[in-house]
Amino acid sequence: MEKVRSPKNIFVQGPILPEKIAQSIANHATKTDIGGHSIFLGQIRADEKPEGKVIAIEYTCYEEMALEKAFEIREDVFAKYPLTCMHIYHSLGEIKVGEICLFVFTSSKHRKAAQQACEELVERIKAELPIWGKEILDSSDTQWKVNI
Amino acid sequence: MEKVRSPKNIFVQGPILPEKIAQSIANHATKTDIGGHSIFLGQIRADEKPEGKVIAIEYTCYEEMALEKAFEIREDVFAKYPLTCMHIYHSLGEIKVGEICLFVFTSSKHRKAAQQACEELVERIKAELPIWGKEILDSSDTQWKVNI
Amino acid sequence: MPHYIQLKAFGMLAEKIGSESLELVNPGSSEFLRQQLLEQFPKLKSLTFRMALDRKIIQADTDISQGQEIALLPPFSGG
Amino acid sequence: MPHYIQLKAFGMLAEKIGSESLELVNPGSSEFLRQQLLEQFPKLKSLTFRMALDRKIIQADTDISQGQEIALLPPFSGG
Repeated sequence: MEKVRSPKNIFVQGPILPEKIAQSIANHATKTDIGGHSIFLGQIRADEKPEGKVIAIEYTCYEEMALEKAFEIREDVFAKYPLTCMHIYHSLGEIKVGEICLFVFTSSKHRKAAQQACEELVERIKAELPIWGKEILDSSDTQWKVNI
Repeated sequence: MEKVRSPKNIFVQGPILPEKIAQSIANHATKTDIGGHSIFLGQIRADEKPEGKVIAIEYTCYEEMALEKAFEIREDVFAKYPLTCMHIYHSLGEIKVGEICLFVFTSSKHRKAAQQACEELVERIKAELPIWGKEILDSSDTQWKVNI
Repeated sequence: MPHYIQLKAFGMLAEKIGSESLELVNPGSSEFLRQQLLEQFPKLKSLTFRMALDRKIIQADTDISQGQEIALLPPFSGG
Repeated sequence: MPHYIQLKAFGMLAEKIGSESLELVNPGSSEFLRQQLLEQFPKLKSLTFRMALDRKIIQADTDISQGQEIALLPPFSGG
């Protein structure tokens, strides 16, 4: 019988902590058909803008739509690559420079599937999920982030 | 003045622990020009062979040559991609099924460089480093691993 | 019969409109809605945004029925 | 003048030879060395291996000088 998947929450309030990533990795030690894991982490960068230096990004989202879309992306990527596991976490709220705001984690028997799926997930998350980042500058100014 | 890099030890006795990976990620929080991290982890798989099921792999290496070669690969990849950081760790000794034996970690301002560099490093590590894995089977048989 | 619809606004659009939700008489279609919004909030004219109907992005002019969920989406910037 | 060279052997090759290091009279070049090894250890005939001289893989027949580090390398299987 095929496993039926349902939408999962991908949102985390605040930064994604290294300990959470370690726990997530450790959870896969019992899955002995995995040969490779690919992980992408997005980290807040202290970009220099004419109006000041970025010190944090505040993330908001259209939650219902984002979760529906994330589920659609998950299903597409599971259908396309022979993956054992896939995990997506995105932060909401204020995330400071140097902190992690995105954690994408794929696992497969052979490394290529995990690597390609991870890259594709990151691209699609950035392009298709209704999430917005407001950059908070050291001048107390704010400006809306634009993905390039 | 350009930073001069010298060969680093890439070998770890025993498995690479999730806590070590978390620590390595946490160490990058102060590098505020990083926007993306790409991580690859190799995990020991319980492959079924005609002679029995893999329960561990014992890794040995030609250490002096491996470190020289790893240094050459590092320099090549640093020259090719705009990376902020690069870390490579490979296990030696007996690594059990479900444990991690390879940890490749790249960081860059924009995600593409980290992702491409990470993939290239994994390919080159597997193809060019003089490391050998002996599969230990549940039948007590052993056989030498072949990278495909 | 005229009826009211609920609009959600996000990110920069919520800031420009001054609210994350808005109630207005259903103009009947997404294009009429866009025109009405630009008249009511001239600041939106300089902004790029898309609309979602029941959490799906609208690609062309689409009728809006009573009870549907409408959202104004500035360019995404997650990740 | 004949002199001895030290050979390192790894992985499956060390197993077949029964040792991780070997001392033998320098046959003068990597091809002569290969021939001598296959005669001395017929089990090696069925195996694929490369040689490294001073930690660099040898691509073609190469002279071996006194004091050089020679290694027998079965196919790599790290990662």
